[in-house]
Parts: sequence; structure tokens; C-alpha cells
Amino acid sequence: MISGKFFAAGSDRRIFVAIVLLVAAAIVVPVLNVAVPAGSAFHVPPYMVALVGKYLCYALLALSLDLVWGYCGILSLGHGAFFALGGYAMGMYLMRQIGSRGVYGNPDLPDFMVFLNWKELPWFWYGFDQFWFAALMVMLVPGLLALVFGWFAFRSRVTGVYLSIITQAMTYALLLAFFRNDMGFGGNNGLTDFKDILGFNVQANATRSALFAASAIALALGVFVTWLIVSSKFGKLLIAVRNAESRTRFLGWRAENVKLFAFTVSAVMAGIAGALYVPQVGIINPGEFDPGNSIEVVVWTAVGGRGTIVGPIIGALLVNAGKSWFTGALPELWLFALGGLFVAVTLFLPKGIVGLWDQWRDARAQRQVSVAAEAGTDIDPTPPKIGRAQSGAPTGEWAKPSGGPEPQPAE
Amino acid sequence: MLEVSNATLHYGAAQALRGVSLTARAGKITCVLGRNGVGKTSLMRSIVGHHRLTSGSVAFEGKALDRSAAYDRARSGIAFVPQGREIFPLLTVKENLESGFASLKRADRNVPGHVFELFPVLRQMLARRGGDLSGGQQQQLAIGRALVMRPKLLVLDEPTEGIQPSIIKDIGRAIRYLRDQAGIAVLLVEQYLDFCRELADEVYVMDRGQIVHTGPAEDLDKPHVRKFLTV
Amino acid sequence: MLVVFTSPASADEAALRAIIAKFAAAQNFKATEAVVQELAATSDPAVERPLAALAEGDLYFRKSDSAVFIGKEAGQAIKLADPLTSAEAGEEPKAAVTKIKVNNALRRSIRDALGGLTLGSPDANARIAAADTMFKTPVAANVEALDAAIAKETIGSVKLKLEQARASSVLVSDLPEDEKLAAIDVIAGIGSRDALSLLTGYETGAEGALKDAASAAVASMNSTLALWASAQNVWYGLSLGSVLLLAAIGLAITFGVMGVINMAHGEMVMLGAYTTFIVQNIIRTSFPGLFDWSLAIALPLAFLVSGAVGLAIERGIIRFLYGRPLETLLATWGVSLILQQAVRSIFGPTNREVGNPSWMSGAFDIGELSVTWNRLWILAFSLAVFFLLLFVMKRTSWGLQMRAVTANRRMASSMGIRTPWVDALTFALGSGIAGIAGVALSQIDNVSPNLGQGYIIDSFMVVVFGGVGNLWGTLVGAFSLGVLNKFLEPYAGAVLGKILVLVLIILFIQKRPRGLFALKGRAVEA
Amino acid sequence: MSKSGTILYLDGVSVAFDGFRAINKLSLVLDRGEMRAIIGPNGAGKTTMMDIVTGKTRPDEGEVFFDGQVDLTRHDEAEIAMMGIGRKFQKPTVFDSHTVEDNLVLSLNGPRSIFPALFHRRSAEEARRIDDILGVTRLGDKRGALAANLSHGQKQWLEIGMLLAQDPKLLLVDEPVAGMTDAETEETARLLKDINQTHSIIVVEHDMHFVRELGVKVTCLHEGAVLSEGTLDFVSSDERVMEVYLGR
Amino acid sequence: QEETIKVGVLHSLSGTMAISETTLKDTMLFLIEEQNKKGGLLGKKLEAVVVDPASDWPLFAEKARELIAVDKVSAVFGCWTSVSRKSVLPVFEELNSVLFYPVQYEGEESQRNVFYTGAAPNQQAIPAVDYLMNEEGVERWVLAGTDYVYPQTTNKILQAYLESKGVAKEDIMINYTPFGHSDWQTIVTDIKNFGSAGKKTAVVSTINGDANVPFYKELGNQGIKAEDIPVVAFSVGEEELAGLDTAPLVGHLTAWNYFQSVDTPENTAFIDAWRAFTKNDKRVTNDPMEAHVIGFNMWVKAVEKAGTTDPDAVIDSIIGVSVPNLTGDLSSMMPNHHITKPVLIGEIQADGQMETVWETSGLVVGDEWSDYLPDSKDLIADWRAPLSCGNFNVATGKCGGKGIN
Ligand SMILES: Nc1ncnc2c1ncn2[C@@H]1O[C@H](COP(=O)(O)OP(=O)(O)OP(=O)(O)O)[C@@H](O)[C@H]1O
Ligand SMILES: Nc1ncnc2c1ncn2[C@@H]1O[C@H](COP(=O)(O)OP(=O)(O)OP(=O)(O)O)[C@@H](O)[C@H]1O
Ligand SMILES: NC(N)=O
Ligand SMILES: [Mg+2]
Ligand SMILES: [Mg+2]
Repeated sequence: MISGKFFAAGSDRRIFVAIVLLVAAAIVVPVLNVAVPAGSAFHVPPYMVALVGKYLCYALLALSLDLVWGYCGILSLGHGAFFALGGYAMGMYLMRQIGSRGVYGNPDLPDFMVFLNWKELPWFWYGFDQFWFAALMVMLVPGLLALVFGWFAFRSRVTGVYLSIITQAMTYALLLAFFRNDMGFGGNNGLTDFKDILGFNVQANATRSALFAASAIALALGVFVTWLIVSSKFGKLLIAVRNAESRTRFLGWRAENVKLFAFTVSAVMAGIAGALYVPQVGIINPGEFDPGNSIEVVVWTAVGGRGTIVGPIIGALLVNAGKSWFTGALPELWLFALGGLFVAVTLFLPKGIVGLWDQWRDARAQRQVSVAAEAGTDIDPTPPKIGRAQSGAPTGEWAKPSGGPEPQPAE
Repeated sequence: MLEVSNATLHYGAAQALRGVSLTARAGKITCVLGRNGVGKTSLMRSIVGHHRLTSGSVAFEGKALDRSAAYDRARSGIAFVPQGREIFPLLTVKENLESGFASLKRADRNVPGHVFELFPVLRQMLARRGGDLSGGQQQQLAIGRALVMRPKLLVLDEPTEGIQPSIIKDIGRAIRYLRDQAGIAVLLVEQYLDFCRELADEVYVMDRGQIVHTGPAEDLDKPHVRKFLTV
Repeated sequence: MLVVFTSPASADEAALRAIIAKFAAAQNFKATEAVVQELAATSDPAVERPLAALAEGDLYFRKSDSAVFIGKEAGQAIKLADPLTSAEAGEEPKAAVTKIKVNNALRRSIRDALGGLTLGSPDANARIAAADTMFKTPVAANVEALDAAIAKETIGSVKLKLEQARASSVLVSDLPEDEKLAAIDVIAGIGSRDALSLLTGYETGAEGALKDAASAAVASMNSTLALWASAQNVWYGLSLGSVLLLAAIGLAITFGVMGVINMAHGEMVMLGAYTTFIVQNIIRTSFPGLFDWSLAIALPLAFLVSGAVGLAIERGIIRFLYGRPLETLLATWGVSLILQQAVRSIFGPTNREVGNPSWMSGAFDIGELSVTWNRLWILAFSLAVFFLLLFVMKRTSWGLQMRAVTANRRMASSMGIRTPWVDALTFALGSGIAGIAGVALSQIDNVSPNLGQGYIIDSFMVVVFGGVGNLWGTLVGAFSLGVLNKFLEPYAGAVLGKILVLVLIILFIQKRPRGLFALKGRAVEA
Repeated sequence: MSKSGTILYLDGVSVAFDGFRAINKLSLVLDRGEMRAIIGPNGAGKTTMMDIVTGKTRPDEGEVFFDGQVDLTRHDEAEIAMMGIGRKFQKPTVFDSHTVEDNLVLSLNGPRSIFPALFHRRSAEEARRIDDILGVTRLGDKRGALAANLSHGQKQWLEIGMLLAQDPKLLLVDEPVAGMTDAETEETARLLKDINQTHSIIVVEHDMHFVRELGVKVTCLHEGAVLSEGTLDFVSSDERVMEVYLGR
Repeated sequence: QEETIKVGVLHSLSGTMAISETTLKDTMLFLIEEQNKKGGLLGKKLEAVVVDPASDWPLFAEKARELIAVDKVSAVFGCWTSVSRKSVLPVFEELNSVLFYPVQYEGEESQRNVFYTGAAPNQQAIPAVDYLMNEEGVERWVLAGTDYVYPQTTNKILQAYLESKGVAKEDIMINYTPFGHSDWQTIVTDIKNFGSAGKKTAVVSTINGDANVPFYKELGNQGIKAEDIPVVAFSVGEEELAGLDTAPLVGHLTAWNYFQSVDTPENTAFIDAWRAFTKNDKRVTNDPMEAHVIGFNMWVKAVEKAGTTDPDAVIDSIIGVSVPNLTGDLSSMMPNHHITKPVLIGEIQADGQMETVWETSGLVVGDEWSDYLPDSKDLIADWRAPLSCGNFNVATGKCGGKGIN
């Protein structure tokens, strides 16, 4: 049974711990925020709830990228687009919830439409007054975009940098498009001034706590789903595609469908992350489509350790916490600190933070082997199998057409 | 000329070489044999500087090489034909050959005529990209490329792999020619027993990362040596 | 405005001075304008000096006695000169004088007034300028003056201009119809936009044969101008392409050849631009005469600065990452943040001024094609850099070693190639070239810490669109994206145009999954 | 020539790369259940012929039929593989970042779509086959090792193992014994003969001892076309074959 | 440790907006230091809390929350772009704090917790157009802007205004470009062609930020002279011009409420003190800086008046507060949370300064709801009790916008 494997000790324990921690946070943090009085040492201030809730959404985004990049070798430089689309779908719902409480008091049209002289609601805004519809769109829109985009790209065998760059072009084009007021999504200012969600005031403490809990649960679910995918035979196939796409074809696998599935699932996850993010930060605007944002997601993932499930989560939490802290504590110098962190991580933690942990475990295992060897017993000297996609070997995705820089030890 | 003493090599926790010692003399052909996975390639790569030994040493012309990088070893006269060919796929055949110029003085920077005598196909394909060649053609290019370097020691890891029989014979002749005329040392890994028996002045047989037999080529017919080469 | 040109009357100097003195009392632009008109009406060539000074904002009056002077700033003081004779008249502190204010409308009427006055100038260029002004602002009364000037004129090109000016004035005069028809012919022959706008304006008010003639002329001019417009578009496209090429070309080395996902590429460009700024700053303060040479001096320095920084990055970071191309993205992203902030801390967050040397300023016309000098030089420069680099890569042993090392570092080492050197120098070369691109880009764009960020996406787009690892691909990619962009822009607008270009890139990559100049064959798939 | 009864049917196939004709009006027919050895000089077009059959390279002209009726030029690599054509590459190509065992798991025949893979559980039958193959290829003690860390010869064996796991109707085997000891070469010949009981096979090799061991019909290619065909003795006594291939 | 009053400074010190906003951070530090020299406020020292929202809009919201909830600042001075302001608005509303926003913007907003010390469109755009129409006789208009809300809205207002003045539709050309647009060749040519139709033409530029430098460079190189086609810009100040060779641009116009060149004793003293503070005798000043000066002084006065920094008290007491601006008048906080300002039109000089060529005779009250947009012309804001409403509809007599018509 799946659960049997899931609770087994060893390789997958880390995943289990992560899920337990997230579920616990989903329960405990809201309680400590809402039920514990503000003076108490155990009180979690609302400020923290909002902040960490936001990080959890970023973590889900990073996790979704890891599914395609870490396991399938698709370096998407446009994952922010799926996040933003999910966010916009949620934002549209929240806009419609404002009703006649907008500054112009128009019950049908959001404020920005009124003051740009729109006469009626554009067709693509229909249905967003219903939560179920918006929730559906949160998954459907990014999923569909990924499906169509991926279908074309993977079928044409666009790989490596070429794929990365067209994903970047995609998010850049969307950035420019959403910037335009004529698009009907509020232009540069985006969607903002939200009042309530499902009838609850978005600014109320309890709502914030609930959103935090929802984010933690969504992330836990994301971890679980990702784990299910990568630990199945399909997961091995993902890695095989990353490693030698054309070889999988000669074994009869349709590499393009494999990638398409992972890409779409990942886009849906990113969309959900975006949808949870928007009510917590209170605004969604085209800045989320900025190619720089998508690159940052790649950076979080790399910092935590790609091809591991918990790595990207740790990376996203850490880098964002660092950014929050540095921008307050060292407002003039924080870029040195952050930039230095990225350089240091690459040089000293080549496989990210989780990689460091694994290395340490390997080293310990190795010590055991040598001890055992001295004692005359025989231990299988293969490295311990861990939750990480083995990425010791080259993955040619960014390698140039052919033989591009091959992995070789530096001299 | 080349002196390997007590070499050990680890890949992480796994040990590939266990105290290997070997000598390759100038004007002689030294052949290393052994089953799959016994460590032949690991030994060759340690000699040319692709792997750092865990312990033991490699000396060439009396100088210890252990600290020098692969390019310094190449510049001191060691040429390498690796298993798996490793030609530069996007460089043309001509450029692949010219990549061997790096270790030569400006005046010597030309492709010796015997390279094209030995492998006429290379002359026809000078402008084609190395990666487009057939497997055997690539192997010929890899050998030709090593010869451009005018080496004092030629390290060949299964050079006949994928090459048609007539050219294998030519390669044999060429190796002998290089030994006799240029007096260079040749270190050869080979699975193809007949080829080895014909050429070798001295053979080393490996098993599980160790040298288990040393002797002249004729020893290869002895059963206690043979047993290391059967399944 | 009625000015008599035939006999440059010399008004009495005292009368002129009296008029000039009125400037001090003029409270607003209308009043100043009246004084200008009064001066112009004297038709005395001597008024040219005070009027020109006024247009330049160099006319002052002394607060103590309301005397009017031409002033030149000299530190905290103003050097005064007599408005008519230019004789020196001492110095006053800034606070003691008041500048006589001008605005655009005033400058315009001074220009018109001066136009009339300079028609008889001994300087041929001044006469041409006068003729141009009269051409654009036709007045019936000018015909007579122009006739006289044409009769006296000896230089052919000036004469032509004068005749064109006369034609435009004839149109608004009450001369007979056949004169006007001839004038329409003359104007139609010019074929420029100014001529077109003149005729279009005339056409609406004209009647009968004149209207027909004007309409026909307008129609034919419109069609030739449309042709010129597409030529102009091609030129703009090439020029945008050259900027893209410059931005991308260093990346074609560090990324295209070496495979380093160099997110700090833009910052290398930025360092080149800041080097230009420093060079110009030193020149401005210490060697002002060398200003026209500033770019030539900055070029090698920028190459060295960016190259040295590149070298340091390669030795300090990149070389540990050759086995892991993807990690270079993370590390160079960090480097780019550090470099941006370093420049921000040293030079401040705002734009820095980098000037155009005189040979990079202005524009010239080929027919109706207007070509700005800076764009032309940048195009020439980008091509020069490109071919130089192509030569290095394809024809030198260094280029061969570079390609061998990046294809298979371990094997290249076994061929005797000093791979650390080659790596370091290659990265330095790519960075250095980014640096000299920065020198060129400083001529058309902001020099600010964000400079690099503006080009990084475009650079990657160009290199990848052209086909990674292929220099020709980068060239063709840059120019085709440039031209495509410029042909879309007039129809779709700048924003939609850019979106369309991105969408077309996405679609194009579907057709050619390995870029424009895709490498084909086994070598690639292996 | 009739296609029926053939497992592979090539007629008049040509392919050129930038004007260089690598395959030149090649015709070749393999009967069901047959094993054929193909020899020929380096660059004769042997590997290219396999590329054409497996859908990697599209021929410029000519007919390529599988199993008498399937036009292979209309299908892509994955479809062709699913029909039952398996291939071992000249340069051993395995999934470096997977263990030996996982390489085999991915090769085992069975459904090839997403959802079955997602919900796949390994059956006892599959486990047994993997053990068998590991035994045959003598990689049992490398079961958990990363394929990247295998020696050259071990990769050759792994790829043969993957081909076995795939269990295709037609096996295309490009230089299987390169880098193997003489003893292993004999072993491989035995193995192929064994498989030939139930499968059709094309083997490319330069090792004449091995080809002799197989004892099957031999085709010699040269410059993209058939130079000679028949028993090994017949072919190797052909003057032209000696001239261009075997040497004197 | 002695108790201080904390003041939040929320300006981007990195990213794309650092180029403009960093100076405002310095201005706030300067003002706070000056105030402390005068003995602080309510007997306490002021303390600046500087954070870097890094030109990242959601980060603005996060940092605003941090300033208010964690650092417990009494007021925040910050934001530049409208989107950053929109992003922090809900935070100020929720946590009930005050924000002083110093930049010219598109209007159509009046929020209880925000004080708008920059210009509304009627304090900048409309007077500029009036000037061009009356003084320069302009009949044909190019409205060129960066493609986002501020230019789009401003241009909508201007278009309505121009049409109300009888300008024909075909005499208005509207053009938008992306942020950071750097290749202006086509557009400058279009402007040139549009301007050669025989009618006096001018460009009204709402081009923002980095795109301005290449725009002006291209104008200069293509030889568009101010006498032929003047350009009036709303987002180009002394700071932006410092990065440009302004010689070819002499005569082009800008419209602001303050120029560094304004010749008043207040301004001279301010510039001297500012240069002493920054230890840079070339450091320029600009309009948003002046807005912060006014806003800060108003806040100080309001706090003194209320005797507390409590936001509710300050919000009540600040209305009607007047402080000297740097152009020699008294600016007052109006009930709509906008202030009164003079409007100046300046021509760019060769030294990068602006020379005032026209100014309004008196101060202009910021109009939050434009009279030229159909849906906002009936709205007013008045935050005094009992109305206390940001969108009071004078037609229906109800607070809460226009409602359905
Ligand atoms: N990079 C590596 N990491 C771990 N183990 C390795 C690595 N490379 C080789 N090995 C192991 O080391 C042993 C020796 O390998 P080596 O390549 O030297 O063998 P070989 O004698 O050349 O074999 P062959 O005849 O197949 O080429 C093998 O068991 C192999 O699995
Ligand atoms: N993409 C390509 N571009 C150019 N030439 C090619 C390409 N592919 C193959 N060739 C050429 O086609 C010929 C046939 O190559 P192929 O690999 O089929 O030979 P082979 O018979 O397998 O030889 P070997 O025994 O050496 O493996 C060779 O001369 C090769 O150089
Ligand atoms: N409010 C502005 N200028 O964005
Ligand atoms: Mg080997
Ligand atoms: Mg072959």
C-alpha cells in the first residue's frame, strides 16, 4: 500500500516530517494567533501570520517548479506566469465581492473600469462573482495555458535553453499584455482594495489565520502529490526524460506526454499558490509576471536543493525570510548580503541546503562502511537511497546543442 | 619511462584500484588486460590525470606527476586515446586534429603525413564535424588526434573498438612503427586478445582493481592467466 | 512682418540703443516680443547681435541702472558686453543683474526676424538657414526680397534654396496663376515632409487648376514618401538590431560558447557604461579639449574593466561550477545583485550623464531618410566587433581551444590545452566585449545601476533565437528581431508590437526548436 | 519482392546529409524469426540504417516496412518502439542518473502511458524478470549502482539487458561485443542465438569471430548499399569485401 | 534608552525605482535631523525607520505592515508609483496609520489614511496644456506616455479637456510605450511627421522613469527643437535631467509645483541646508522633495496641535494646517487630503535647471475627483466630521460613489 511505503522509515521520512509539520502549523498557528491573548509569549502576531502565509505560497510555487525542473529537467523561466494567473483568477473573484462598496459605488463594475469609462463588464469577467467558478478558474486557466503551451513546445521537441527562453517570452508577453489598461485587468495597478472572501473580511485576523491554514494545508497536499508522483514509476520516467529524453522514446515512452503531464500539474499547483497569495497580500498586479520574479523562484529552488521535495520549500522560506529581514535591517546593503548568500550557496552547498544534509548523511554512511570493512563484514557500498532525484550525473538541459559543456571536474 | 607505483583509487566509497604498480618502457608496447569493470580505464585515466589517486604515485621520465594537471602531462609528452572516443563533436575533423597543436612548438604545428596514410578517410572528411562521423571513423580520428601531439608515451584505451578489421591491422602496424622508429612507449588496454598477443612486449592482467599477472605476451596462452579473462 | 531687404538701412545707433533699452522694462513675454519686433523693423543688421543673444538667453539688464548688456557666465559673476558693439563692459555679480527671459514663442519670432536679417549675410550657411525659415513660414512680401537675393546669389545650392523659399512665398502672394503653378512644381520637386505639409495646407484653400495641380503633387509626394517611410523603417530596424547585437554579443561568448548562464552579463555592460562616464568626467574636468576622443579612450578601458571583473568572477566562482552549468545561474544572479548594489553605493542610484561627442550628435539626410550619427556609428561599431570576434573564434588557435575546452574540458586538457587559462580568458573576453557594448549603449540609454537589467532578457532572447553557439545566428537573430520589431511598431504600437514579437519568437521556436541557425546532424543529438 | 512473411523490408532506401549519401538505394529483407549479421567498413551506413528503421532518421526515398505491412516512415520513435522494435546503440546509451535496476524497470514491456505508470505496482512476475536479466548480464551486484558509474563494458551489458527487458519482436543490436573480452563475446553470441529462437535480430559487428560464432547469413554494406550477401565464408571470400573491409 | 517618535520611510532603495526614490529617503532623513535640531516633537526625538521595499509592489505592503505593526511608527512617508500606493492602502486602512504620498499622480482617490502632497492632474497637467494653448498657440497635440495607469488616466482627462476646448480628434495623437522603452526612433519620427501638418504642435509627455533619457537623446539627435515642437513633461525633474546633456533640449518644458531655480529665501535656505546635509554642493532638489517637506511640516504641526501622534487625532487636526512651501506661499491641507500648490511651467536650461516661464497667479487646490471624467465629476471628498467621506456624491447627496445611473 502507498501508506505503507509512506510511513516507512528512511528515504521518505523527510517528506512525512514535512507534511506533519505543515499540518501542525495549520492548526497551531491560527490558534496561537486568535485564541492566545496578544500579551502572551505564545501569541503569534498577525503580522507574522500574514508574512509566513505569504512565504508558504511562495514555497508551493517553488515546489511546483521543482517538479518540472528538479525531476523532469524543464527549466521554466516563466513559472511566475501560472502563479500570477491563479492570482488574477482569485483577484477577480475578490473584486466582484466588493460589489457597490467601491469608490464609485458601481455594483457591477470594478473601480478601475468605471474611471476608465467602461460601460459594461467584459465577458471574461462573467462568473467570477461565484467562488466555485473562480476556484475552478484558478486551476483551469494556468493548467490550460500550460497544456496548450506545453503541447506545442514538447511536441516540437523544444528543449533546454530554447524551452526556458520561450517560457520567459511567455511570461514577458503576459506582463506587457496585463500592463495594458485595455486588457481589462486593471493595468499596472492590478486588482486591489479587496473587502471580503466568502463573506469574511479579508483584513480580519481570523480570516488571515484561516488563509494561513489553507496555505499550509495546500502546501502539505502539494508535497504529498509531488511525492506520490516522483516516487511512482512515472517519477522514474520523469528523471529518465530529464536524463536522456530521446532514449526514452526508443523504449516506447512518449516523452512529450510525460513532460506535458508534469508541466500541467505543476502549473495548476502554481496557480493555487497564486490564488492563496492574493488575499493575503491584498493586491495582484502585472509585476508578478516579471521575468525576474520567475528567475527568483528558480533561485529559491536551487538554494534549497532541486530535485528534492523539501529543498525548494526550505529555500523559498529561507530566502524570503532573509529578504524580509535584510530589507528592514540592512536597507542599504541587503543586496550584498543576498547576492553573497547566493554565491556562497553555489560554492559551498553545491546541492543546496538539503544536499548538504544528504552529503552529511552519505559521509556518515561511508564511515560506517569503512568501519564495517575493517571489521570484515560486507556492507553494500552503494550510496543510501534518499528522497532526492539522483542528479550526480549530468542533465543536459542547459547544455548547448550537443556536447556543450559536459560535466567534468574543474581543474 | 612511465612508472606507476602502488596506485589506489576510490570512487566515493567504492575502490577501483588497489595498489597497482606498472611500468611502461620506451620502445616497448605494454598491454593491460582484464574483464569488464576491473579498473583498466580507471588506471589509464589516473595516468593521464583525469582522476587523482587516493594514494600511490605516477612518474614519467623520472618526474613525479601526481600534482600536475592533465594538460601538463600532455605537454610533457603523454597522449591519450580514451575509451568512448571523446572527440569534440562540433569541431570539424581538421579542427579536432589541430586541437593537438596546443602542446607543440609553433614550428611543429602540422598534421604528420602518416596520420592520413593510416586513416585515409580522415583526409576525405576534413571539413565534416567530428560528431557526424560514424563510430569507427570517430575512433580513427581519436587515434589520429593523439598522433598529432608527437607523444613520447601513447596511452590507448581499447583503440580497436568499433574499427573494421583491415584498419585494425593497419593500426597494429602503425603502433609497431611508432615503437620501432620513434621509440615511443605505448600503453595499451585491449580486450581483443589476438591483437594484444601480436603486439605486446609485456602484458599486465588485472582483476578487481589489482594486477594479478605480469609477463611477456606469450603468457596469455597459459591457463592460469586465461582464467582471469574468462567469465 | 514687413522688412525691406534691398537697402540695408542703417538706423541711427542711438535710436537702436533706445529700443534695446526697452527690454529692461518689458514685464512679460508679450512686451519683450514687441521690443523684438521693433528692433527687427529697423532692418539694421546691427540688431542681429542683441537678438541672437536674447534667443540664447544671454541678454541681461543691470538692476542698478537698467542698462542692457550681453552677458556670459563666469563663475559666480557675469561678464558684460555692449549689446551692439560687443565691447567689454566689466563684470557684475549674478545678483546684480537680471536675465531677460525668453520662451519658445519668443525664440521663434526672433528666429523669423533674424531670418530676414541674415538673407544678405556673407555666410552661405546663414543664407541657407534664412531661406529655410522663409520656406517654412511663407509671407507674400518675401517674394521681392528673395528675388533680389536670388539675383545676387552665386552659389548654386544656396540659390536653389532661395528659389524654393520664393516658391513657397509665391503661393501665398497674389501673383498670377502661372507663377503659382510653377511654384507648385518647384515645391513638389523638393519632395520633403515640409514641402508636403505646405502643399497640403495650400490645397485646402486653393481652387480650380491650382487645386488640381496641388492635389496631383500631394498625391505623388505621398506615394514617394511612403516608399521612403519603409526605407526608414528598415534603417530603424537595423539600428535597433545593432543595439541588440551589441548587447548580446558578449553573451554569445559567455553563454553561447561557454555555456555559463551568465545573469551578470548586463552588469558587465553597465560597468562599461560607467567606465565611459568616469572617462568623460575626468576629461571634462581636466582635459576638456579631448572630449571628442572620450569614447575612443573609454573603449579599451571599458574592455579592461569589464574583462578584469569577468576574470575575477571566473577565477573566483565560475570555475568551480563547470560540471554544473545550471548552478551558474544562481551564482551569477548573486553576482549581478552585488555589482548593481556596488555601483549604486559608489555612484548613487541616479542616472549619470554621458555626453555625445560631436561626431555622435545630430543627423543627416539621405533623400527623405533621416539618419542619426550615433545610430550609424553604433551599427558600424557593432559589425566591427562582430567580425573581430568571428575572426578570433574561427581563425585563431585561441578560438579553437575555446571551443574544444567548452565541448569537453577533460579531453581538451589531455590535448595539452591549458584549460584554466582558456576558461578565464574566454570569460574575460566575453565580459570585456560586454563592456565595450556598454560604451556604445551609454550613448543612447541611461547610465544607471539598472542599465544591465534592461538588456539581459533581450540578450538571452537574441542568442537563443539565433541558435546557441552560433555567432552568425546571433547576428542574424539580432537584426531580424530589430527589423521585425520596427515593422510591427507602426501598426501595433510599441507595446503590442513587443508582445507580438515575443509571440512570434515562441511560434518560431516551435518550427525551429534549436533556433534560427540550428546546428543539425548527429553531432548535435549525440 | 514480397513483403509478406518479412519482419523488416527495406527497398530503395536513400538518405543524404548535406549532399553526402550515407545510404544509397539500400534494399534489405529480413524474414520473420531470422537473425542477420551486418558487416561493412566504418561509415558504410550500418548505424544510419538502424536510425532509419527506428524512426530517428527519415529516409529521403524508399520503402521501409515492418512486419509486412507497417510503413515505418509514417511513425515516430515511440510508436516504432511500441510496435516491437528494440535497439541497442553503438555508443552505450543508458539512463545515467538511474540505478541499474531502475534502468531495467523502465525498459520492461508493458503499457507506456502516463496513468498506468503513475499507479504502477511491481508484480512478482516483473521482479522475477528483473532478477533473471540481472543474472544474464552479470550485473546482480551492481543492481543499486548508478548507471553513470558503470565501466564501459558494464554499460554494454546493461543496454543488452534493457533490450531483453523490452522483449521486442525485432532486435537491432549495434556492436554488442565492442569492449568485451573474448569469453564475454562467446557468451553474447550464445545469448543472441538463444533469443533468436523466438525473435528476429539484426546484429552489426566488426568482430569476425563473433560473426562466425553466430553462424547466420551475413550482409556486407559498403557506401550505403549492399556489397555482398550470403554465408560468412561466401562473403569473406568476396574480393571486394576483402578489399574494402577485411584487408589482406 | 529614551523614548522616541518613530517615522517610517518607505522608499525603494534598490530596483527600478531606486533611481527616483532614494533621494526622497535622504530628504526624510534630512527633515528628521532638522526637526531634532529644533528639539524634536512633543519633547521627544524623532527616529527614522528606513526599509527597502525594493521596487517590488507586494513587498511595499509587507514593509508597510512591518513599519506599522512591528516598528510602531507614528506616520509613514513613502511610495512613488501609484501601484505601490495602491498596494499599501489596505494596510494603512486596516492598521489605521497615516501615509504621506509625495508624487504627482492620476487622482481619482481620496483615502482617510493618506495625504496626497504631490500634484493632482488639475495641479499640473491642465495648467500646462493651458499654457501651451494660450502662450504658444498650440493646436495639435501628441499625448505620449508610458503604458500604465497614471499616464493613461492623465491622458484621458487631457483628451476630454482638449476636446472641450474645441480641439478636433484628428489633432490629438496618443502613444503609449512600455516601461523602460529605449528605442524611440520610430515614435520620434512619428511625432515629427505629425507635427509637420502645418499646425503648431506640442508633445505632452507622461513618459516615466528610465525611458526619458533615451527619449530626449533621440529628440536631440533627430533635431526636434523646442521652438518647433515643444515637449512638456510631467515626470522629468532636476534629478532626471542631471543624467542628461541638456544643451540640445533647451526650451522644452516641464510642469511642476516647484523648481530648484525658484528664487525665494525659503528655497535658498533649504537648498543650502540640504547640500550641507548631503555634503554635496551639487546635489539637486526637485518637486517630490518639496512635497515631502510640506507633508512633513504639516504632520509636525498637526501633531503639535493634537498633542499626540495618534493617527485619528492627527487625521482630524491636520485639515486646515498651513505651512510655508518653498515657492514663497503657504500650502494648506484641504479636507480632501490634497493640498494647495502653485503651478509652475519651466523651460529646460543648458545647465539642467528649469526656468519658470509661467505660473499660476495663486494656489490651486488639488482636485481628487476630476471634473473631466463623467463618473467622477459629481464626487467630492471631505474628511471632516460629519461628512467624513472620500467619495461623496453631490448629486445624490450620499457617500459611496456614483452608484448606478
Ligand atoms: N565514476 C565512477 N563512480 C563509481 N564507480 C565507478 C566509476 N567509474 C567506474 N566505476 C567502477 O569502477 C570499476 C572499474 O571501472 P573501469 O571503467 O576502470 O573498468 P574497465 O576495466 O575499464 O572496464 P571495461 O572493460 O568495461 O571498460 C567498475 O566496477 C565501475 O563500475
Ligand atoms: N548527420 C550526418 N552528417 C554528415 N554525415 C553523416 C551524418 N550521419 C552520418 N554521416 C556519415 O554517414 C556515413 C555512415 O555513417 P554510419 O554511422 O551509418 O556508419 P557505420 O556503418 O555505422 O560505421 P561504423 O562501423 O564506423 O559504426 C559516415 O560516413 C558518416 O560520416
Ligand atoms: N503616480 C505616478 N507618477 O506613478
Ligand atoms: Mg574501460
Ligand atoms: Mg556504426
